[in-house]
Amino acid sequence: MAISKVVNGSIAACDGVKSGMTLMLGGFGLCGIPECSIGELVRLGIKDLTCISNNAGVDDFGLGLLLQQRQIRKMISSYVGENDEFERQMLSGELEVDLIPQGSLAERCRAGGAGIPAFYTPAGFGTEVAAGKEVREFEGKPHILESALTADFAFVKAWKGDTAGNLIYKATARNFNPMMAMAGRITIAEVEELVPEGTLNPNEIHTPGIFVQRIFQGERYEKRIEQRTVRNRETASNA
Amino acid sequence: MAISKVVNGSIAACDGVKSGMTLMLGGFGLCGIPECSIGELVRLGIKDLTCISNNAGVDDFGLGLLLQQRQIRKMISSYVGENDEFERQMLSGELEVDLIPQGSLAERCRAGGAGIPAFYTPAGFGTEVAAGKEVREFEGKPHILESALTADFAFVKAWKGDTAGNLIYKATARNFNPMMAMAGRITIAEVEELVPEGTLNPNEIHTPGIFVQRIFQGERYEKRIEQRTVRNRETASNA
Amino acid sequence: MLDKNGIAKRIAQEVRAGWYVNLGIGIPTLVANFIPEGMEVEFQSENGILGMGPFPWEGEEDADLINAGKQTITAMPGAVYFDSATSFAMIRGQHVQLTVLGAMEVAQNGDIANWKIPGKMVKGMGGAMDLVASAENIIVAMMHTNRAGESKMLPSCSLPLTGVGCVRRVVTNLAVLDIREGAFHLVERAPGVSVEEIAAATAGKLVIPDAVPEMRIN
Amino acid sequence: MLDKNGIAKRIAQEVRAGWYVNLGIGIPTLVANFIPEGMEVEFQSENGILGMGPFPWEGEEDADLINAGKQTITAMPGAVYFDSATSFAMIRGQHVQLTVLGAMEVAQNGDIANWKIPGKMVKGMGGAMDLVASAENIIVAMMHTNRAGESKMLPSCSLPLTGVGCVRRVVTNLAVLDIREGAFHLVERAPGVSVEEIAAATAGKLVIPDAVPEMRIN
Repeated sequence: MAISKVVNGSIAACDGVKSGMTLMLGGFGLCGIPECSIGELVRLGIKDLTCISNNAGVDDFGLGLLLQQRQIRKMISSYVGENDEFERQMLSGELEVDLIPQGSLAERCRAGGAGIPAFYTPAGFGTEVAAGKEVREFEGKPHILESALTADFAFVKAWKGDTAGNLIYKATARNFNPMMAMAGRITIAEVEELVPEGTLNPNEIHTPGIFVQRIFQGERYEKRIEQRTVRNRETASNA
Repeated sequence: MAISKVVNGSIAACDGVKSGMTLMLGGFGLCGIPECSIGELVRLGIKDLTCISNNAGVDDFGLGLLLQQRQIRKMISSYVGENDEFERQMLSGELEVDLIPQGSLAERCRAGGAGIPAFYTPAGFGTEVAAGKEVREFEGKPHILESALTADFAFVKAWKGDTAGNLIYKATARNFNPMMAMAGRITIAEVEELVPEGTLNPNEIHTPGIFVQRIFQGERYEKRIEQRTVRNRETASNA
Repeated sequence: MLDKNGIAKRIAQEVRAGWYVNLGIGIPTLVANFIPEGMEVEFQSENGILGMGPFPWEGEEDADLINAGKQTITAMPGAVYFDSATSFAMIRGQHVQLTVLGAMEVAQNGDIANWKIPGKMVKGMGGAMDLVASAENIIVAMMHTNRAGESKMLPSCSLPLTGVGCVRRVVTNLAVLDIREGAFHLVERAPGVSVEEIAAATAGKLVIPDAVPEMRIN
Repeated sequence: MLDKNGIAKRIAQEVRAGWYVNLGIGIPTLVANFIPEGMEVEFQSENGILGMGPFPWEGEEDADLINAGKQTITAMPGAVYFDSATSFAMIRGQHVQLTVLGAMEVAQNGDIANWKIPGKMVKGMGGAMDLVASAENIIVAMMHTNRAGESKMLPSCSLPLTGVGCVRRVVTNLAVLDIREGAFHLVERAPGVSVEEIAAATAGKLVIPDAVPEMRIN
């Protein structure tokens, strides 16, 4: 029997999150982002945050909401397009940006959670990403040394979760969430459906509850779609 | 649509496996080992194998069968007890043994499959495992550099698999199988139940088919239990 | 001369049955439309899916199912979802047989620049640096020249690099070119395009064999 | 003096609600039997389960469900299975709050030796080196002396090390001792055991406070 990690909504979940902290936020684009926690971070009005997230949301959704309130001092991401306010703050120097290859970002989060302080990767060798980093050849191929990332708080979003913090993600909403869950000193999971411990099949759990310190069932998920691309049944020539 | 990876049984699966090769074999103890493939390796009679496997089986089951035929030149494992023939060959110098901490073994296999040539770990610092390895401090704590492991062929055992090579393991029979599936240049999966592509839930697959080159449904699984520990209903004082 | 679909059609001819293929945003995405019926190919999108299918029917979009371009997609039978660390394990570990991506510049030594223009807003490299640093088989899909008419096939890249010495083949609106031994080697001409036109549009060192067949695009 | 169950009972008193605990083979395994009814503790077994339960009822053994000692086990409600890389990510990443393991020797600087005796068959370290190198909170459970009556609490280990400077607390048949500042600090005496007996059985530097309470074992 695991202790219950359930907290009463996003306000209780974000207890202790303070200005100046480093936060990880799961999601790719707007897919699988911790909507409810982001809403609470906006309400808290904390500032000078370092946010580790693959993307920075759009102007009026996701991390864009924190950017609008100028709560973020530094972003650590792989791709930050689709966000005018981001661009303005970055060009004006208000916002510091550390761009990292997507695979290195994912692996650095996993390393942070897995007690691996650093690893070698070929990604970014010979580019400005390699500036100041150790280069070493393995089997004749140059690699650069990348270090682990951790965070004071990690915010992840799952499809289903149980009271012990075990999580199951849906489809490509999984993305960065499992690694960030590992890398948070305190990891807060919001889920669409919270179920009792013992309900989930132990073979099917993506994030073991040991990585999760607080869990709550989110409300009113918008799950906004960034690029709605469809086939039209009438005009489809081949299906 | 993925191409079918299905081969007609263990004989076809082991096509190309030759003396002198490096093989990975999934399983922990006798749990989750590729029984049918091991049977075929015995039948093939190939020699001078380097076997990467967490354990070495018992005298008359698992890798012990290959040891009895003196087919293994070198074992790379974390724990090799419970095997008299192993002990005899090791003490006589016939068998070379490289003992690796279990977590480092798992991570080195994953690294091999993930294109990470090396990583730092605290495990083994200050012990003979660290001999000849680079030591580096991260945040004041010493770590040693460990390199990736790969294999000519990896043999894994899953519970269910589909024709595209997607695999689902059962309970703790998962163990080393997913990482070894990643690290084999050719990975051969044997499964208890082979199902058509599209049958498995894409959220529940543990090993994506991209890591598997050949798959077959095994026959007559013995699934021997190494340590049968039970509670007796009659004598149980508390339940 | 080829249009974007023509480039995609030509690249589709490079794909073999059983391959796992990663297609970048733009022209590369179109390649999926020209894989021959019945050829068993699986598309990887690096945000976490193997077995990516076409766009959903109107009304069937799922916010939890997108590709690396953040577009709503579908999953084919036999698809599988995974996290981003596993996704890039596939890429870095060379389990993906073909990567097709766009570029701003390609150099005769195989360098590629496709993520940053100094002085302009930098959006980030996404997964491009991981892809080019790892893939054994990289095809660049792009126009031979930029909008100002300047060659994108250069002696060396002027823009910040995405990867070094990694591009093996380039398919443009004008030609198919292989990169080896520090030069572009002309392999095929686009329909109706002369060797002279290709030479004029290629700033880097170009090796022209005696015979340069025209592409077969149906 | 305590027997093996007594040592396990005393260690069980160290466990707090909400902890994830890894128990090694031997005496440590017995600790699970003495966790107070209703206390929410999850047991990790490093081959790939969180939420390990007791042995199965006779006839209900599952070859696919074993612990790190290769014994058939059961899974508690809320259990989860994972691969060995993830399992050691939990351990190395310090997500496990308590590790209990046995030892052949413990030194006054916290070194531990528990995997190899020169000249004897070496079976391997299994997960022990990962566990001791990573855990913040390591308790060693062992007899105070070996079968020859020699102390296992030493100035320095004579056997090949499993880990350096990592042991914080030792619970033996004679005493509870903490390790800090290069010495064993006597914390509690086992029932009926005198400070003199403990001192006689401890070869390493032993710091004895003015008052050494007797353990409360019920």
